[in-house]
Amino acid sequence: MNGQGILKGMLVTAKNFFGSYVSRERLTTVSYPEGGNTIKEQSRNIPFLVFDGEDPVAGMRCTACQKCEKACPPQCIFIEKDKDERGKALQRPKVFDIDASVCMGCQICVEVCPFESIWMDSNFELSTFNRFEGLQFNREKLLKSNTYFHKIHPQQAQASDDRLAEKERKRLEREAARRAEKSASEPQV
Amino acid sequence: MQDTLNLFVMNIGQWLSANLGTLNNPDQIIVEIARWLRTEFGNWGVVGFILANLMATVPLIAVFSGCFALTTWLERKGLGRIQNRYGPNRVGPYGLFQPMADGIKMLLKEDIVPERADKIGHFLAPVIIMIPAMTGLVFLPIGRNIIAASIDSALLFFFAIGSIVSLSVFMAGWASHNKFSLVGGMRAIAQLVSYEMPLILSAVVVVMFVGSMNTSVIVEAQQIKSWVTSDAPALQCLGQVLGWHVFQPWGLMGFLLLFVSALAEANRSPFDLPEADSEIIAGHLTEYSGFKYALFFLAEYVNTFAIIGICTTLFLGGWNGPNIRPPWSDDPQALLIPGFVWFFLKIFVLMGIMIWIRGTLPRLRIDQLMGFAWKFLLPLAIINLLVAGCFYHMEWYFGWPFSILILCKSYAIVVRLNKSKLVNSNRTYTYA
Amino acid sequence: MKPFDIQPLTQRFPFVHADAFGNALIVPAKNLVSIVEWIQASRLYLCDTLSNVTGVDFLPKVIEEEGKDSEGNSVKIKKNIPGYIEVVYHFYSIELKRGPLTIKVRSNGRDNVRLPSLMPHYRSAEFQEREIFDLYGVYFEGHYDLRRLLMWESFEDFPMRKDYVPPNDNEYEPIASRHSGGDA
Amino acid sequence: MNTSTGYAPRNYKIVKHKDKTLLEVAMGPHHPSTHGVFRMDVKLDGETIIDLIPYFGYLHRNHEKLAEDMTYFSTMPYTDRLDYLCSMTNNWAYALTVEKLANISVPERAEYIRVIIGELTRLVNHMLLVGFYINDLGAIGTPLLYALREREKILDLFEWASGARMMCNYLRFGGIREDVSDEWLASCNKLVDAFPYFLDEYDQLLTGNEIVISRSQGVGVLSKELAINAGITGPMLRASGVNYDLRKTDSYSIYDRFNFRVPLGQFGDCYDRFMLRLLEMRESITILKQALRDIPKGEIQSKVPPVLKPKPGEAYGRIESPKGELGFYLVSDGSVNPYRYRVRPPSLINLTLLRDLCIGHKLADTIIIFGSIDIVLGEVDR
Amino acid sequence: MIITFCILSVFIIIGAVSTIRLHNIVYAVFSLMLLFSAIAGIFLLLMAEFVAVAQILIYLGAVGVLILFAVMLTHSVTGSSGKNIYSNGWGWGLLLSLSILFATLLPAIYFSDFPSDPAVEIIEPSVKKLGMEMMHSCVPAMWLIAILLTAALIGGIVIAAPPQKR
Repeated sequence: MNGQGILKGMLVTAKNFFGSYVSRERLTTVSYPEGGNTIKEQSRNIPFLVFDGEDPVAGMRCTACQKCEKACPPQCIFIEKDKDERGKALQRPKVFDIDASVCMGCQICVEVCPFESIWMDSNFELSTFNRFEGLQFNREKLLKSNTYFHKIHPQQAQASDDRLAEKERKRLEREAARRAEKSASEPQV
Repeated sequence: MQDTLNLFVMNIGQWLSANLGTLNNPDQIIVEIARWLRTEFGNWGVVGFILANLMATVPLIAVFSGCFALTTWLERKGLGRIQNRYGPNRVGPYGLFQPMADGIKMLLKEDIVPERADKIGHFLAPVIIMIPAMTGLVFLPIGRNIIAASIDSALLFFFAIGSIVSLSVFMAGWASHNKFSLVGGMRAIAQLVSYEMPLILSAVVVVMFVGSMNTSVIVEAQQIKSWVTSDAPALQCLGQVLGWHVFQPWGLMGFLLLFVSALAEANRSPFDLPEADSEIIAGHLTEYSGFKYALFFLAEYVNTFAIIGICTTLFLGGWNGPNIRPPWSDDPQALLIPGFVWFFLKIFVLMGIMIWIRGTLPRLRIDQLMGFAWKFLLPLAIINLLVAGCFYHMEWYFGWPFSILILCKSYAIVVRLNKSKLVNSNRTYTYA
Repeated sequence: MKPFDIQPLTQRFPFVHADAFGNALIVPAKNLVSIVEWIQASRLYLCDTLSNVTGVDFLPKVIEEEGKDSEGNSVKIKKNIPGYIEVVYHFYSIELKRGPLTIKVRSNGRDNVRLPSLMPHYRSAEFQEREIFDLYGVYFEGHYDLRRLLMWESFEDFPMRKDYVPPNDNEYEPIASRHSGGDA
Repeated sequence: MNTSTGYAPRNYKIVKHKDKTLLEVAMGPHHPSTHGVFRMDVKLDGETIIDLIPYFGYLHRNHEKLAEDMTYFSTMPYTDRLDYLCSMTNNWAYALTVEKLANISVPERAEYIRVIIGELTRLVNHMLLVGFYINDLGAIGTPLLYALREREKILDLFEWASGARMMCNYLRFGGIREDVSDEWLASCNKLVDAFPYFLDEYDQLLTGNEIVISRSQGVGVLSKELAINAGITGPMLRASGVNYDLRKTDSYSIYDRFNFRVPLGQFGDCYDRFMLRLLEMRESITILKQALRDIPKGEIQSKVPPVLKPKPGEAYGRIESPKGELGFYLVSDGSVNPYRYRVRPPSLINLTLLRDLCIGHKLADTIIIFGSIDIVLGEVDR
Repeated sequence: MIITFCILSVFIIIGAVSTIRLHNIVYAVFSLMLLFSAIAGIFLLLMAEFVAVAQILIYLGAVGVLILFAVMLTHSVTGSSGKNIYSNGWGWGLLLSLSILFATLLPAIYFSDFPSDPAVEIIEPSVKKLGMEMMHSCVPAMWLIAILLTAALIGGIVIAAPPQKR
């Protein structure tokens, strides 16, 4: 026990003690309420539904295809199709529940969704007072506007808008092609 | 009763006017007031007797409990900064009210006593641990003739009281009927009993040199009398400092030995086996909660203060500090800066070193702890005793090289003896 | 890692034959220990680590097969294969840095299955065999300390078997479950 | 039914308790240094250990039964929860096995990003081990918090790449979910350059420290033969001097393109295992530097059908996870769900010898030996 | 002065009686400790600090702690021992002991003559005188005791040490 090792160790702690006053590199603690915010662009927590335009229900992108419900590992999504007054199924979910106490934020529903309608929110202050009603996110709580989506995930939102525009353009082309082909067959009759 | 009171007040007025005129030695103000009060209490009979005793002890307890609160804050802030994080900064400015918050929390916590615990033993342990902690403070010379009890076998009394700590720690361990606290209690006895030997032996060196066990005499002896009474302020300053025992070769070795065994006596970091929280949860304190735990905590810190106080009085010249005589006074003994400032400064510097050690070093194993005490500290303490003896009788030009040579050689020998054969510390790592 | 070639082994022990997927060897239970001792000792294999022991449960099933019946025209013959529990061993050789040698042992029948234990030869089998005993119910003879590894002692059933029905002890939830069947 | 029959193997220590009354202590699930929920029933004579029986199963949630009811793709986020300190290497092992089962190819850039992420996870894991190991030794928190400070920087990189700090769920069969931006690679470069300074500071603080040396040298010595026989893998095996690193022997993925060295220990005691982790961190940095230098551009995931239906067969894939050889054994019967999904947990198998290493040592040594084995209960109990 | 003396002597009596009478051995040892500390208190009252310190150091610190550990470490301690301490003839025993006490004490007080004035006027620091005395007049006795103690220490270690395998 000739003591050099211990003294060298003490020097290191002393360096850290004075270093924490000086270099930003050493003191990395961020005091939560008033300090900075370390949320990154990709960070994800609980999913939310995107809608275009103003009216949440009308502009909803989700068509209740229930792909995400099947693929979700802990089975925490529950969807019921919407029926209009004559009982015909509508392309819109009447009930879209996510049980936030079960959801582990694994983002599989986002990858499976063909209509770019469900994305991950990075807001992590989700504490509520009761475990059952508070953490059952129903459709109204989940719906958030596209502008909000652009605010929290700019790149992802931009990419999904481009893909949607691309799909819209292709659909119009097919529409035009079918109309042109129908108009071509019309005159022969 | 009414007339004694206004008589008392009138006396104060008359005394103040008398003394304020000639403040020839500033640091003696407290002593003057105390002496005057004692004469005043003298003629109050039994009540006066009790008040005089209380006047000697109550400020002692108040001051050192205040130091305890300050040290808990200092420790958490210091450890925090060592670990690159903020210490407590929520309660009050810079977290200064944190000790108060801890105290209130401890008071409000429920005091759980295990059902099959030995009720009386469980209750008595914190009480008994308070006795040695508090009585240890009585012999510390805080300032020039500011001392609670200046009896001539003070040092011996201090070490005698110190041995009761192991009794109460084991009682706590055994009474709380919990396997981990039993193991903690056993470790505590082994450690406290075996570290008393080096503690006493390293203190005996100073007694041998000074010739008396009275702590205030020891502190007086650490001034170079000729320099202090001379006129040049520089000499006065140095006289108060260079006289400390720590600047002697045997003094330095004695101080290091005393400090290391003080670490062990107070269960501080490399030797905190009795409450090793990674092995036996909290050792003898596992079953204590609420204010009993706070009492143990307070007793441990006050015990640390007592032992550090003894370290400063023996080797760092208790209240001696770089100090000059105030120009306007004629009394050769007067000091500009009061003695207790230096005393508390030294205590907090030593406490800072202890916190620094606590932030760095891991814990020793129980058999290494024993080996360290009996095979490392004890031989060094005995050799230090011999060297100091020879040093006393030699001239300084012959004594210094002799003692430095012997001490370093013995340190190297003891280190080589202790290096266990099994362990070779320089390991070669082949790369495949 | 270069895989082992099975040739010398199949010559040495003729009763060993490859399984359906081709890279594993099916070994009858009674002479598993002799094969393992040979593998450990022989210069060709030197398998000094048993890296993985797995239990797989096969339910009895009925399969149709093309077969000639008495009149010679092909008709589907119903053949039911009795269920069995298979223990798969993966041996590796650190000495020769050679790839996995997969050995499978199949039990006959699925209740109170008894198979020889490899713990005396490989210490790594100790916990893995205890886990198979715990989850599949395979009793390994010769295992020094065979008790349940993961479930608590008073648990009777073997959870990993295909026909295990988990007890319905989910805790109370005020909201009726919307998933079919489950009530939590 | 406790049925201990048969004879104990030659290297199994059978302990005869003399008639002395022994102190039986349950270092139970609620113990500050069992790294999770794990119980050791210890028989003490004074301070020395006479017998030690480990109990598992407190965190058992039958992960393998769950996987049999879900599709191959849905199990991926659950593999994060196996060894929750290094989630990406679990994903990698699972993805590797499924790619072997359904022979899916992986593009270049994805392989490079996988290696980078794998080595970053190795850094995180080894730092945490060293931190917790010294914390068990008794230095209250200081080395641990230095390690956590560096780990924060790496976890920020993970969050930037995958979206979550610990439960990343970032790898897919045939590649990676999202591409990594160039700023990410630049900040990764900056971190890798700054890392050796932290390691030097750690060395200066710990390796020479007399108390660490005297407490961990000669404690829990593991011989080479016993380690190989007990299936010990990873840094614990290499600490006993056995040259067996899957990145070198299996050279799975693209590890054959990087030249790095594998440190080997000499005595196989706690100090060697602790030093091994520090030296392996330095090797991981060399790999990271090479990978970051020549990472190509290109697509990050090969074409994979959305619902994977591999043809009937079986596959055993394994990687060198920071704790040892992490293997997945998948049997598929052609349907969407795997027929049998088995995880070979390095932590559980490394614990086989805990009893043999601890007998005869002091109570404080069991904590050190247990800490040096580096286990995570999520993987042990599955 | 007198009050403290009375309090201490009451403590001594309580300590002595409870040491014998208490069923629970551990509490008996605690009361023994109380007895020793009370005796140290009385020494302090007599201004004999060194003897008081020696009393605390030796009895309270070493002997008391030793007995306590011995009692606590042997597993035979089950709280109360349960045996009945009263043999039926305790009355006669008490009478006999009291009579012997007075038979010896009274003549001793009657014949010896107490000096009227207090023995020593000023009390100068006794430690220095004790030290001188020990070092000059009874040096051989001190050497003898020192050797005896070290022999006892080494003997204790040899007995307690675990059997070393040669």
